Amino acid sequence: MTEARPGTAVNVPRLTLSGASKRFGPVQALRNVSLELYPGEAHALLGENGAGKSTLVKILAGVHQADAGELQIGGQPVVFRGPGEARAAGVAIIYQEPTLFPDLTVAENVLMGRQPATRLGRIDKRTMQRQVAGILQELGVALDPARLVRGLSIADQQIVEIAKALSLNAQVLIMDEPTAALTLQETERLFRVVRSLRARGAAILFITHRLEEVFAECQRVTIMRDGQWVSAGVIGDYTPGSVVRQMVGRDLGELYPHAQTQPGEVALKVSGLSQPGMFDDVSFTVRRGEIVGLAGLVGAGRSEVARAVFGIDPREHGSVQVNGHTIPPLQPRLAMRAGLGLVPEDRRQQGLVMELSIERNANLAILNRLGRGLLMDRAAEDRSAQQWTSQLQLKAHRLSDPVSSLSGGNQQKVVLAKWLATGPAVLIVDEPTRGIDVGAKAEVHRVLAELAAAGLAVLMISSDLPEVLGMADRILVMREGRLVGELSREQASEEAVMWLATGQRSQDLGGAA
Amino acid sequence: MKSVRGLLGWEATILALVVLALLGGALLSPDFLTASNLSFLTANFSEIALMALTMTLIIIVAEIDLSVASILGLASALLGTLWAAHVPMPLAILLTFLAGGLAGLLNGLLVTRLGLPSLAVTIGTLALYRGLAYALLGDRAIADFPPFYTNLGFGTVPGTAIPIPMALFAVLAVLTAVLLHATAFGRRLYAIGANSMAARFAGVQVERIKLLLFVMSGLMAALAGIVYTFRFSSARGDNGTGLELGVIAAVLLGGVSIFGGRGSVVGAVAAVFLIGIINGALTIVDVSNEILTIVTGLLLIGSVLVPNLLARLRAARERRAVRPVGDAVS
Amino acid sequence: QPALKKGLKIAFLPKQINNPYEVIADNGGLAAIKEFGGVGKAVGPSDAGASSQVSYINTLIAQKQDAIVIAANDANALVPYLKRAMQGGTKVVTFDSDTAPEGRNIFINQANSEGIGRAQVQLLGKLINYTGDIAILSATPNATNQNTWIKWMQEELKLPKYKNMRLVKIAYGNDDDQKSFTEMQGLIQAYPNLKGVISPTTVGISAGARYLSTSPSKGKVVLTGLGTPNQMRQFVKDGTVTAFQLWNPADLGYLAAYAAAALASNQITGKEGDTFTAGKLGKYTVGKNGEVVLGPPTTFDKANIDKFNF
Amino acid sequence: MTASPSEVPASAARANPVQQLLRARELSLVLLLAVLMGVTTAINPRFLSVGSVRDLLLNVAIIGLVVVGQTVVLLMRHVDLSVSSVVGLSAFLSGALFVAQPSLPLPLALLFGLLLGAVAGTINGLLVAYGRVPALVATLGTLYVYRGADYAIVHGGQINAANLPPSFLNFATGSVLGVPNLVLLVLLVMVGFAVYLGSYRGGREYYAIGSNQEAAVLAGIRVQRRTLTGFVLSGAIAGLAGVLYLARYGTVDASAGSGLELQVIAAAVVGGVSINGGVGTIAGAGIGALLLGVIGSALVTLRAPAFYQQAIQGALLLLAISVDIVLSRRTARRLQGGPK
Ligand SMILES: Nc1ncnc2c1ncn2[C@@H]1O[C@H](COP(=O)(O)OP(=O)(O)OP(=O)(O)O)[C@@H](O)[C@H]1O
Ligand SMILES: Nc1ncnc2c1ncn2[C@@H]1O[C@H](COP(=O)(O)OP(=O)(O)OP(=O)(O)O)[C@@H](O)[C@H]1O
Ligand SMILES: [Mg+2]
Ligand SMILES: [Mg+2]
Repeated sequence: MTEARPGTAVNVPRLTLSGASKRFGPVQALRNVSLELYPGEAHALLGENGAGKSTLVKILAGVHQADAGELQIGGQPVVFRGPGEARAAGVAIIYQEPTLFPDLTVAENVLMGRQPATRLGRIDKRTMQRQVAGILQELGVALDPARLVRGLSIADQQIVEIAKALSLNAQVLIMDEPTAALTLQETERLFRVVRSLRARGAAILFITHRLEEVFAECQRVTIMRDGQWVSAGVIGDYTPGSVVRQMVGRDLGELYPHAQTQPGEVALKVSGLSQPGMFDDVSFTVRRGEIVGLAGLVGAGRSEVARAVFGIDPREHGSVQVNGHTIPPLQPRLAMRAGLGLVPEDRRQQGLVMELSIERNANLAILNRLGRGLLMDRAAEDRSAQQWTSQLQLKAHRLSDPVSSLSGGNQQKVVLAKWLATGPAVLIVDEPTRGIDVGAKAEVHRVLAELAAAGLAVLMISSDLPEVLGMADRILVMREGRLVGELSREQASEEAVMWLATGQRSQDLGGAA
Repeated sequence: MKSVRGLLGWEATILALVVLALLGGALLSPDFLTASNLSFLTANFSEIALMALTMTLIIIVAEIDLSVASILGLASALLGTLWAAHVPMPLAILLTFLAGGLAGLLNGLLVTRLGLPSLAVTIGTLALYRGLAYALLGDRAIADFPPFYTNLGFGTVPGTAIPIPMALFAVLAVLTAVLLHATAFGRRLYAIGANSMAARFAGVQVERIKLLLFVMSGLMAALAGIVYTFRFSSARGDNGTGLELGVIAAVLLGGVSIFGGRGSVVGAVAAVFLIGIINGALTIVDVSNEILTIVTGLLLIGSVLVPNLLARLRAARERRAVRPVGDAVS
Repeated sequence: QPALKKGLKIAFLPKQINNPYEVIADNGGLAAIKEFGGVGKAVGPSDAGASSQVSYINTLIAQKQDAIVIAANDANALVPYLKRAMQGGTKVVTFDSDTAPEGRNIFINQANSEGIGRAQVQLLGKLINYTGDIAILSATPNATNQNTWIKWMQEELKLPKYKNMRLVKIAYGNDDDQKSFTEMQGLIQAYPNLKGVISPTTVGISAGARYLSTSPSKGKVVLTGLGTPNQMRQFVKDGTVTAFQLWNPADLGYLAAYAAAALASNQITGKEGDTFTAGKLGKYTVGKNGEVVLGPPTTFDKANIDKFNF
Repeated sequence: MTASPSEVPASAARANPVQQLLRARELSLVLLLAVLMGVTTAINPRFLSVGSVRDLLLNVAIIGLVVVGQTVVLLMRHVDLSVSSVVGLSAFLSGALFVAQPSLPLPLALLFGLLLGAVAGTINGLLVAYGRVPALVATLGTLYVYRGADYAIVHGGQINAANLPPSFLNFATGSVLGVPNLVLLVLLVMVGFAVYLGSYRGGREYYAIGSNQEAAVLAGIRVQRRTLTGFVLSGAIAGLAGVLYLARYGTVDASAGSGLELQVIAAAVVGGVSINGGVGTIAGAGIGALLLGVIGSALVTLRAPAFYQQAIQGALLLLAISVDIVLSRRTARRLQGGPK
C-alpha cells in the first residue's frame, strides 16, 4: 500500500495508453489521447457527453482497435484484438450500458466462460452460485444468484455488471459510469469495494458525471474535450470549478435553476393506484408549474408507477386524471392526447429506436402533427427535429445519422427532445439526466425549469438525490411499492429523504451521506 | 445515414440487375424480348408480386406471414365452392375477401393477443388454411367460371400487352409505396420493426397496427387467390402450394431486413421482377429447373453477402488510408 | 398420307421433371423423336403444380415448338394456355394425364381408363377371395388419372360378386414417398380388418410395399396397384406383393412422340378415325374424343417380373 | 456484514419466476401429450399396441434427430431452413454410395452422412458467422441451392430398397430389447446434446450468444467460431438423419425430405424453444416432436377424414402453442402474485 501513494517517485504506471486516435467514418472520436493508470489509484476520466470517454474504454477493452497509438501494460506493449484478450491480460471492464444475458441466471452472467467445472468439464452449478453469492454479499445486495437476469431493473443490472468485473480479480478495473443508475446506498458499497481493490494494488479508471464522487474517491484525473486530451494530474491540483471549466470550455450557469413559483391548478391526479406485487394504493397530485420529485431506493417501484400512469404497464385499481380527463389503463395514446408524456428510464430499450435516424426518433411521438392531410410533410419534419435538438444543444454530425452513433448523453437528449416536442401538459421524467454531463444536465434542468415556469407540471423520478433536492418543489418518497411520505422543499434534506426511503434513521446507513 | 444510403444503393443495384437481365435475355434468345413473351412472363408472377407487397410491410415490423399461400388456396377453393353453389360472382368475390380478412385476423390475434411468435403461428395456420381448402373442395376442381372473369385474369389491358393482374398490381404497388414511405403510418412501421418497445413508449399502438397488417396480408392473399383462380380458370384445394417461400425470397432479395425496421417497396418490387425475369430468360434457353433453383438460392444469398463484403472491403481500404496519418502522429 | 417431316421441334413437359416414372416415359419419347429425325427435349417444373407448368407452356410458345407433349397437372388450369399454343400453330398432345378435350389435339391414354380401374378391383378381388375391407392409397387428391380410375373402381365394386368387399377409405400419399409410407401405416393401424389395398400410383405402391414388408401385417394385407417392375421386384420376390399391373411407360412416351409428329406433319388432325404408324409399336387409330389407347396393362408377378427392366 | 435496508427489495422475494415457468412449460407439454394419448387410446385401444407405438417412435425419430441440431441453431437466435435439403441430399447420395459399393459397412455410411451434412453446415455457418448474412436469408438460399444440387444429381433417378444391402436394411428394422435401433441412436444423440448444452461451458455459450450477442462478444466468447460450429452441428445431424431416412424408407428420390424444415421448427417451438434465442432445452424440443407425431398418428387412428386431416393438424398445433403459453403465463402470475 505504501508504494501506491500518489505522486511518489517509485510509482510506475500499470497501464499506459499513448497517442490514441480513433475515427468512426466522418467522426474523429479520439485524437492523440494519452492516459496513465497507477497501481493502487483510482483515476477519474472526465469530459462532456461525446468527449470520447467510452471510445477510449472500448479501445482498452479490445472492442475497438485504435487507428493509431500504443498500449502498454506493466511496461509491455500489447495489442488487443478482442475483448477476450484484454480480459486475459488482466483488464476488467464495466461498460456504460449493461450488456447481460437476459435468459441466463445472475450467476452464469457473472461467470460466463469461466464457470467452475468438475474434472470432467461439467459445470458445477452449486459452486458457481456460491462464488457469485459471495461477490454479491460483498457488494451488499440481495440478488439471488440463481434468478434470471430478465426483468432486473437497470440498477440491478448494473450491480451484476459490477459483480462480473469484480469476479475477475483484475489488475486493472475500468468503470464507465457505473454509478449512473445507482442510489447512494449501492454507490457507497461500490466505493468500499473499490477502496479494498486499491489496497490490493489494482489500478482503477473511473468515469462519472457526478463530480462529488470524483473528489471523494479519486486520486488522479484526466480531462478530455472533443476527443482530445486537455489535462491530467493529481486531484489536489483541481477544484470542481476548474474541472468543469476544462471540460466544458466555459463557466457554467446555475445547476439547479428552478425558482419556486406559485403552483396552479391540479394537472395530474393519481388516486389509489395498485398493481399486486408491484405497488399499492399510490395517490398524489402534481400541479401546473410544479416540479414534484419522486424519490426512493432502487426497486421501490417508482418506474412501475410511472409506467402504469402512462399506460404502458397494467394497473388493477385506481384512476389517473390529466387536466380533469380520466385516462383509461393501457392506453398510452390517449394519455398522450390528454397531454401526458413519459421520458422512460431505459433509453436503449424504451426511449430510442437505435437504428432510426435522430430525426425520426425526435418526431416519433408527434407524427400526426407533421403531415399535410394523409402524407408527411418533410419540411415540417426537418423543422421540428431541428428545433428541439438544437435547443438541447445536441452534439450530432447530421440529424439523418442513426441515433446509435451518438454518445450516451446525447442519446438521452434525443429522448427528451422527443417528449418536449409533444408540448405536454404533464411530463413524467424517469432518471432524466442519467449519464448526462454537467453542462447538459444544467441545460436539461434549465429547460425543465423554464417549462415549469410556463405552466408545465413535472414529475421527476431520480436516483440523483441532489438533483431531486435541487429541482423539486415537493418530494414524494416511495418504499417497497408504497408512498411513505411527502416533504416540502423546506423540509427536504438528504437525511430526511433517506429516512423515509429506508424506514431507518441515518446512523444505520453506514455513513452513506 | 450510412445504412440508408447503402439501402438506396441496393435498390439501384437491383434495378440495374433487372435491366441487365432483360438485356441478357435478349442476347440469349431472339424470342425473349417480345411483347407477348414479356406479357406471359410477368403475368406468371402476379400472385407472388401482389403478396410481396403486404409481406414487405409485415417483415418491416419484424413479423412474418408464412400462411399467405395457404390463404390463397383457401380463397380459391372458397370462390370455387361458392360459384359451384350458384352464388352470384360479385357476392362470391366479396365473401372470399371476407374469408381472407378473417384468416389474417386469426393470425393477427394469435400474434398480438397471445403474444405468440408469428413464425410459429403462421406455420400452424399454413397447415390449417390449406387443410380447410382441401376440406372445402376435396378432390373436386371447379372450372366453369364465367368468361368475363376469366378474361380479367387471362387478358391484357386493351391496346397493350400488359396483363390485367399486373396493372392491378401496379396500382396497389404505388399505394403501398405511398403508405410505407410517405405517411405517419409508414413511419410507425419502421419504428415498430426496429424497436417495438420504444415505439410503444412513444404512443404507437403496436398491437393494433400489427393486427391490421395481418388482416391486410390476408386480404391481399385472398386477392391473389381470386386472380389465380381466374387466371387458370380453376379452383382447387392445392392452388398456390409453396408460393410463400417465393414471396419471402423476393422480399428479402429486395433488401428488406428480416429483423425488421429496414426496406422499401421499390426494392421488393424490383426483386420480384428480377427473379421472374431471370427465370424467364434462363427457361427460354432451356436451362433446367435444377439450375434455376440453384440460381434463385445464390441470388438470395448474394443479395446480402455481396453488399456486406463490399462494405467490409471499403472499411478495410479506409482503415489502410487512415493508418499512415496515425502512425505519423504517434 | 404425307411422310413425317424432318427436324420437327417437339418438347415433352412432364408433370414433374424429377418423377422417375415420368423420366422413363420422356426418355421413350425422346428415343422416338431421334428415330424420325426430330429435335426433342424434356423440360418441366420440379413441383407437380399447374402454375409452374404454365410458365413452361409460355416459354415453349415463345420458342415456337412444333408440338408439345404434356402430362397435365390440372385438367382445366392449363386449357387457356394450351389453346393459345394451338392458335399459334403448335400441336398439343397430352399423355399420362389428360386435360379437358378442348385443350389438346390428342390424348394418349396408357390404357382404357375404365379397363384399368376395373382390372385392379378384379385383381384384388381374386387375391382376397372377394371378402374383407379394402382401401385405396392414391396420389394427390386432384390427380386426374387416378381420380378417373378410382371412379371406375367404385363402379366395379357395385357388382354383386363384390358384395363382401367394403371400400373403407381413400387415402392420399400425394405422390410423396414418405407421406405414402405413413399413410399406409395409418391405414393398417386404423382398420384392423383391412384385407387389401389398391395403390394406383407407382410412388404409392412402392412406399406401401416398403412399409408392409417390415410390418407384422405382411402376408395378411394384400397390396396391389400400378407399379414399375424395378421398384417392385424385391417385394414380389419376398412375398409382400403377389401381383400388380402397369403398361410400359417408355412405350407411352414413344407413342405420344409419334402422335405429335403425325399431327405436326399434317398426317392426322386428331379427329376420330385418323390413323398413324408409331414406329415399332405399329398402327394406331384415334378413338372418341381424340383418344389413342396404348394397349392393355401387363400384370406382373413372380413368374414374369424378371423379364422386365424399367 | 450488517443487515442493510437495501437488501429488503422485491428482487429476492421474486426469485426465479422465469425458471419455474420453464419447468412448468415442459410439464404442460407432457400433460397435453398424456391427454391426447389417453383420449385416442380410449377410442381406439390399438393406438397403444406395441406395433403402433414402435411405428410412432420410428416416425418421430428422424424429425426428433433433426430437431436437436435445429435447437442448437435456434438457441443462438438463428435458424436453419436448409436441413430438409441436406436430409434429401444425404439420403440420396448415401444410397448412391451403397449402389456403387454394396459392401460398405454401416458406420462408414453414417460417417459419410455426417461429413456431407457438416460440409453443408459449414457453408451455412460461414455465410452467417463471417458473411454476416441473416440466418433466415442464408439458409433459405442454401435450401434452394442444396435442393437444386440434389435435383441435378438425382434427375429422376431413384434409390430402391432392392438396391440397398440387406445388412443396412436390417439395421433399420432391427431393435434392441424391443426398442428400434433408429430410436436408440436418436435418443443417444439427444441425451448427449442435452447434457452438453445444459452443463458444459461450450454448450452454455449457445445460450449466451442467443440471449445477447453483443454481451457474448464482450464476455470474450468467440462468437463467430461458435456460430459456425452450431451450424456445422446442425448440418451434420441433418446429414446423419438423411442416412437414417434412407434406412427407414428404403426408397429415395429427388424430393426426399422436402418440407421437413417447417415441421422441425414447429416441433422445436411447440417444445418451448424460443425463436428469439437463448431459451429452450433438448428435452422440450424432443417432447415437441413427439407431440406433433402423436397428433399425426392419432388423427389417422381415429379415422379422421383425409381431407380434414391437415386442417385438424394445423388447428391442434396452434392449440398446443396457445395452451402452452396460457398455462405458463398463469403459472408465472401465480408465482408472482404469491409473495405480496
Ligand atoms: N460506433 C460508433 N459509430 C459512430 N460514431 C461513434 C460510435 N461510437 C461513438 N461514436 C462517436 O464518437 C464520439 C465519442 O463517443 P463516446 O461514446 O466515446 O463519448 P463519451 O465521452 O463516452 O460520452 P458520454 O458521456 O455521453 O457517454 C461521439 O461523437 C460519438 O457520436
Ligand atoms: N419487467 C420486470 N419483470 C420483473 N421484475 C421487474 C421488472 N421490472 C422491474 N422489476 C423489478 O421490480 C422492482 C421495482 O423496479 P423499478 O424499476 O420500479 O424500481 P425503481 O424504484 O424505479 O428503481 P430504479 O428505477 O431506480 O431501478 C425491482 O426489484 C425490479 O427488479
Ligand atoms: Mg460514454
Ligand atoms: Mg426506475
